[in-house]
Amino acid sequence: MKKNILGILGLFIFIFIFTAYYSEPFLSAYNMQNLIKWSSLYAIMGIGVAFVIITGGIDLSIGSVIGLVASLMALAIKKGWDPNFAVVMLLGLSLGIGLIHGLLITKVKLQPFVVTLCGLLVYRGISRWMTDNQTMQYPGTDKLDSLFSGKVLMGSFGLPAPLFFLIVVAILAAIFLNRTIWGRYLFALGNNEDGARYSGIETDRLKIVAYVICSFLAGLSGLLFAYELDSVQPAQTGEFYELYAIAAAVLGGCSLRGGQGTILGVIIAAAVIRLLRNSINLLGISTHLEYAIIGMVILCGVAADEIIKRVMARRRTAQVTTARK
Amino acid sequence: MKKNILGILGLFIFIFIFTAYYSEPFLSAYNMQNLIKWSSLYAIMGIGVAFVIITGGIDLSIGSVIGLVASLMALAIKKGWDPNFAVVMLLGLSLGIGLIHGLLITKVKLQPFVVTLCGLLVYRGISRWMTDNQTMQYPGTDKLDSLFSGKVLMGSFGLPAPLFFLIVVAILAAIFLNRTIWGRYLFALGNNEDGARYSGIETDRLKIVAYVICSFLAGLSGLLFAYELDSVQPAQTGEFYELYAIAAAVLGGCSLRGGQGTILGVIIAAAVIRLLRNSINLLGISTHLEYAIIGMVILCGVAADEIIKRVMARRRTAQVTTARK
Amino acid sequence: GKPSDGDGATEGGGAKPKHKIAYVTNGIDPFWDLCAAGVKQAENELGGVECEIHFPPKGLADQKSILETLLTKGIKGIAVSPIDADGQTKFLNEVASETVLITHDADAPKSNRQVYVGTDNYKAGRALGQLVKEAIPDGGEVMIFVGRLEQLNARQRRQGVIDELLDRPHQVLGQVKFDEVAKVFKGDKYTVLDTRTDNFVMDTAKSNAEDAITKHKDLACMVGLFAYNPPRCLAAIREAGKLGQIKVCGFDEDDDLLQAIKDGHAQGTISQQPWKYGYNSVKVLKAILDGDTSVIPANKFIDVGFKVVTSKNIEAFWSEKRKMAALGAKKD
Amino acid sequence: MDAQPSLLKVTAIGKQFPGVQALHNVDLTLNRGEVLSLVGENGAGKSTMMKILAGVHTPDAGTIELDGKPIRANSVREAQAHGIALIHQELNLAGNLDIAANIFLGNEPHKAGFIDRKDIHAQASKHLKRVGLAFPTDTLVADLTIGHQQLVEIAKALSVDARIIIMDEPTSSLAQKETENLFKVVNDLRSQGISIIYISHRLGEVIELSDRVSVLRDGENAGELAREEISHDAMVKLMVGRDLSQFYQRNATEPGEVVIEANRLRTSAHPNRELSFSVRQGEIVGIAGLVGAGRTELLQTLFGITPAVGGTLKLDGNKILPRRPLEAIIAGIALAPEDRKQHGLVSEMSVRENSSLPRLRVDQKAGMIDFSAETNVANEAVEKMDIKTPHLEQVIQYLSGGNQQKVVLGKWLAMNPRLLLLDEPTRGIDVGSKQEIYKLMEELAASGVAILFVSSEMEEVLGMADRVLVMHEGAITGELDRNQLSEETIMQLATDNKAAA
Ligand SMILES: Nc1ncnc2c1ncn2[C@@H]1O[C@H](COP(=O)(O)OP(=O)(O)OP(=O)(O)O)[C@@H](O)[C@H]1O
Ligand SMILES: Nc1ncnc2c1ncn2[C@@H]1O[C@H](COP(=O)(O)OP(=O)(O)OP(=O)(O)O)[C@@H](O)[C@H]1O
Ligand SMILES: [Mg+2]
Ligand SMILES: [Mg+2]
Repeated sequence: MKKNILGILGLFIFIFIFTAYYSEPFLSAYNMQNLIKWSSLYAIMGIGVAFVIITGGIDLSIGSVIGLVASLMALAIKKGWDPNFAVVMLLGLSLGIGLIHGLLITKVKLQPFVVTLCGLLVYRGISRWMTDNQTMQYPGTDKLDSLFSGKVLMGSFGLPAPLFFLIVVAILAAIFLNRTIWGRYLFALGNNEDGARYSGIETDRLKIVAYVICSFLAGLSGLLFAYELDSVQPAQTGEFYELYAIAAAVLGGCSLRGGQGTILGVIIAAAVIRLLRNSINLLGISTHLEYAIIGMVILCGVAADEIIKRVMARRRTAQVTTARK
Repeated sequence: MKKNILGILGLFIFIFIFTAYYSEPFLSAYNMQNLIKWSSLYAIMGIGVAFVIITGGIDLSIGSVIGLVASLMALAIKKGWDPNFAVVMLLGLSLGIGLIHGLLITKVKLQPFVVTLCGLLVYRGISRWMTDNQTMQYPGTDKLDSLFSGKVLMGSFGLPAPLFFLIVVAILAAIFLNRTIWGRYLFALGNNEDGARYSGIETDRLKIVAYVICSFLAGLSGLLFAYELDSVQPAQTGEFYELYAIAAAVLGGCSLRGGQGTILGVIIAAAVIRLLRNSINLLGISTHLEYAIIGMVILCGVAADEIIKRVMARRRTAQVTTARK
Repeated sequence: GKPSDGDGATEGGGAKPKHKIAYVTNGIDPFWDLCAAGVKQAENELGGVECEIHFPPKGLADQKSILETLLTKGIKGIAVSPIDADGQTKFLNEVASETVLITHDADAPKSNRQVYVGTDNYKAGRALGQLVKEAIPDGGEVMIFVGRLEQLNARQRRQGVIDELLDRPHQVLGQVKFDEVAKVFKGDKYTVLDTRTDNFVMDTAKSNAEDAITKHKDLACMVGLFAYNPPRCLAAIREAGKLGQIKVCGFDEDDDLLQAIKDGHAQGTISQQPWKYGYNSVKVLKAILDGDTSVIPANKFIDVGFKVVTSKNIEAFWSEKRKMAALGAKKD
Repeated sequence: MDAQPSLLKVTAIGKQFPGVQALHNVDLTLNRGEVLSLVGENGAGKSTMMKILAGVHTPDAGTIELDGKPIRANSVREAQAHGIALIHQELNLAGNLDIAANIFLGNEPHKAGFIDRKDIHAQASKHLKRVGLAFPTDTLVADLTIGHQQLVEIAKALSVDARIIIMDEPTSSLAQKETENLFKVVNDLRSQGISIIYISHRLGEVIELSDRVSVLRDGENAGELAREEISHDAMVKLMVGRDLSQFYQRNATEPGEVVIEANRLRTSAHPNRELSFSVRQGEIVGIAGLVGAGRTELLQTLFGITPAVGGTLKLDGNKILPRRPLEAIIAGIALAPEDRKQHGLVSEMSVRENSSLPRLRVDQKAGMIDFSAETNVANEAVEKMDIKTPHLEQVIQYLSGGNQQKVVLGKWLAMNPRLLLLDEPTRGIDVGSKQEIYKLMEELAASGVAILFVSSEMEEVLGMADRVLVMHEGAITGELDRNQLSEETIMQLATDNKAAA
């Protein structure tokens, strides 16, 4: 369960120093605030999908859930619902979506990839249809706005609201995963589902919990993104985010085979992805190259990690052999 | 390994009859030609990814490979390369991409999801960067145009070129999978990689072959789409196609766990997806709902399939019980 | 078959059957919903036409298959915004041979479309350049933000802005020469720094704006070429505490931008009045189907023009937009 | 007999799976402080019965009474609450967790859901000591060999305060020393009044341990033997419904030319050890040793799974060093691996496809499968090996373990190997099938094949080997001829107790 996050941390530090060296304004308070904000937003999604990945599953629907929640929030405001009530309802809806995913996967025994791929299509379709595909805003909900996208001043440095959400989410997630029996069960079932079941673990229930957590955090991200961007395009908001979330989780040390992952790793990986974009912009590299660079960095990061792991495993074997003598 | 395709065939027939009943022009030659054309294009992609899925892998980069090939083809023409030479080179490039995927997956032991997700980002980035994100066309290559997107008249009915490509690809693929030793090996390794290796199957090599076939067919699709659309948007062409291809493969009976799949099933499933879109447009259903409907149909199809399988298994049990008495 | 003039008129008695036409966009975007409002307005006002509206979700392939389906249905007239005019010419001709075809928003000059309903995006770009000049009369650094530069209109607008700021001579639409992307253009007063694309990803649009503010301390004006760009620029400026310090000039008519113009945080915007696209497209199609070809000008270009919106005319403009948006959102 | 009701009373249990009626009307009773052995052929339904008791499966019919009160064990948790613990036949540990976490999985000492880590490690090391496993409790389970993992499984079952402990073939991956250790534990438990259900195909163990033996055949009760009635023959007769000769005895013949010769071969698991040995035509050579001695690793090296890191290998006098199984196969080597499910079979493929898998390449016509040749190969295997399958298209996972193993052997015999490597060839296989496999080994040797087999079952080594190599920590510590063979010498060498040897 202990997973080295040194690789990804090293990558982060390297890009950080590199960019700071070549771009003077990189370290400015404004830029750091933005970097923290975006990294927090991506990390929250990443943590969600990490839960699912740890069980050996996948969730491709995150982006569409974000789009759906952001769209429905705007719709609710437009229809004159109480905004706080709407927030509660939408978080509830996210839980419900996760529950449906979980039930389809555990009870109907459909594959996670298929269920959530369909989710990706369906929720996007529903967003477009329910809003008649209108771009919408969140007028008259200033309290929620400052809750979800405000800043808390620390001297002159404004800590962005998503950071606080991330901190809460990350601490809860880390405690859940590493200190509670359910976290341990998640790891166990991700590695060997039958074995976990034979140990009396209610694997189905735990898997459902993982999907519920994932969709819930996607829903929360939907609200955060909505207020961060102050507007929603039902057809576009959140598109592709699942890929970034999964990339963050994988780069952060979650194995898609299940049974592995750390929250801290995911957070750092999300930060790496955002840092890369920031760096590309600040260094004036063509935005056309953005995708290529992010893709290459993820690939190299994962490859390096794999190679390091193999070397370490060899060393460990050597140690075990020695220890026995 | 024998997989019933009755379910998906039934679905196809149902939607077909339904649409024909409610939309008079559905059966017109023009519409049928188009339906055949688009279904063929989707099916070719689907067959490619089916190979990879049979080995228990996945390829998320298909759409970006299509975009890359279509972009580079236009670029080559613009630079005055011999178009036929360019076609050969680009098909070669697709093979190369598949080879890289295969090597990273088998030798560096990275996960297919990760490798091809990075591929998705990288090839898209390269397309945008190399073309400076310019929309481009394929001027002065009429021969290729009629090869890739022409029509062969059968009386007044024009059979679209992609159909012939599909026929060739499908026959070769079916022979490969069902009649050659390598096809058998693919199923074996998809089922139990270690078991296959212990039987003297060079699993790594075969996996690489699967990825090469997949990327090659994606590259071929890239050319077909390019000439079908006569134009390429480097940032957009092919976007999302991997999801449709995977959906077709899964709906067509390939299990993402590996070891299962039929070419015919994939073709019918691709046709179902295209038929749905055709049907939605002809019946005048809001296009906003399109995604939602496609997603629901795939989900229901897969769920029904799973449930039918389970009922059949139960019936088999009942037979055994009777036999014992 | 070819549409015949008296198609509906031959049927005696009862209401005259309506012309079935279609309005096809190049994608899904709020812009198109305003166009759709114009379509509905025309449907209501003119009568005798029934128009279906299609938003191809993902690019060229979807647009093509939608057009094919429309032909299958035997639609009498189609207004389309071609995604790639050059590449689609052949196919558009095929469409034009089956039905009355016009283009809107983007033209396909080499095709057999009957007429083009649109604006001169280069001219609009120059007007936008004018706005920038008004915003920062003393000159300064300008940066451009856009979704994708592969779209012709985006490049024309961008070129218009650059040419205007560098006081270059006017170019003729259709023969515009485009400048490289990764280059800084220094004029006497104005410097155009860079053009950042976001591929329609909203958070990228915003972080591109933020990073520009971070990188260029002396940035004087941000220009957003697609509807969602100016609001993202404004948000970034607001969060940087530089409202009013960095000016914003935009394109299209996002509500946030209009509010900012009203509040004095943004200089102004160029509106193509999208509803006019919709309205005029339907009007022209109906006229042609009714046999009245006099609506087609000699140069086959119906210029719906554009409107420069600044704090002076914001109220009137916004109320018109509100009216149209409400119409567009109404479900049938 | 007893006034007191028995601890556990199972009546008329029935259970069916898709395609199989695994249990039919099965009764079973278990008394306090008793070791009840359950024996039967492969697929007789032993594991299924135990999984029902442990709450993994729910029975279709029948009742279970504990202390005279009917219980329903619908989940593992409920069964555990009733004091029933099961050591599964298949290893079911989470490799990504450490030993302590695995021992307490599903049963963690916790406060409001929070794991008490210190307590876990402290308690775990106690349980480890009991089963004689000297690893730190924070060792990852994935880093242990199968045998050690098996010991962790046992420790896990001991960690719950169970009244009934079920052991489903606990010794299948254990060698003599660990087995003896386990017996001590079992006797300990019995003296504490804990009841044990013991399942094994090693009838010697059954005789040594049991207070009573219950026999299953084809999912039904086949009889019961009281302590004094227990004997090899009696059990076999009930299991297979007929007499089987005492134990298979090898009739050694004069060996021929040297087939395989290893010279200072070094495997990657033990790169510092050099292995030299040879096997001749018609010879059956056994490899004995404790768990983790490196026997599997040696066979895998010979077969090209994990290439050698040094030394030379000669097959029929020609130098080879296979780097992939295919190279080994082409050279004429075949391996029936230890882990049948994971390595030996493609479980969702049919008998036909499994038995022809290596042979396809040979019979191909320009890459095309020769379907008639394939069917011939499969038919021949079924006939020669006497594989019990309804038809060639039967999916292999539905066959019993013994028949699966015969398919594995059959697919290799079709390749006419020069050297046959067998890793625990009778692991988890019932007596009847065992006899057949021994007979087959004998026939093959007689036809000139060189056989090298690894076995942790002493009887098997003593009965079948012409010569025995004993391994210890990756090195060959001794080579014994047939006339030198004895349990003691092998054990001495296996523990590297040179002084005594
Ligand atoms: N989960 C399952 N699904 C389908 N069939 C099963 C399942 N589990 C067991 N069976 C079948 O039930 C029968 C009894 O199997 P079981 O594992 O109980 O036998 P066993 O006596 O333990 O054999 P062995 O000695 O090989 O362990 C076999 O035919 C087996 O194939
Ligand atoms: N899956 C594995 N992971 C890590 N190390 C392993 C693994 N398998 C074997 N080893 C190493 O190889 C050594 C030899 O193990 P091997 O399985 O060859 O022994 P064996 O004598 O065949 O034991 P067994 O009776 O359990 O099969 C072990 O000490 C162990 O360190
Ligand atoms: Mg068993
Ligand atoms: Mg072994």
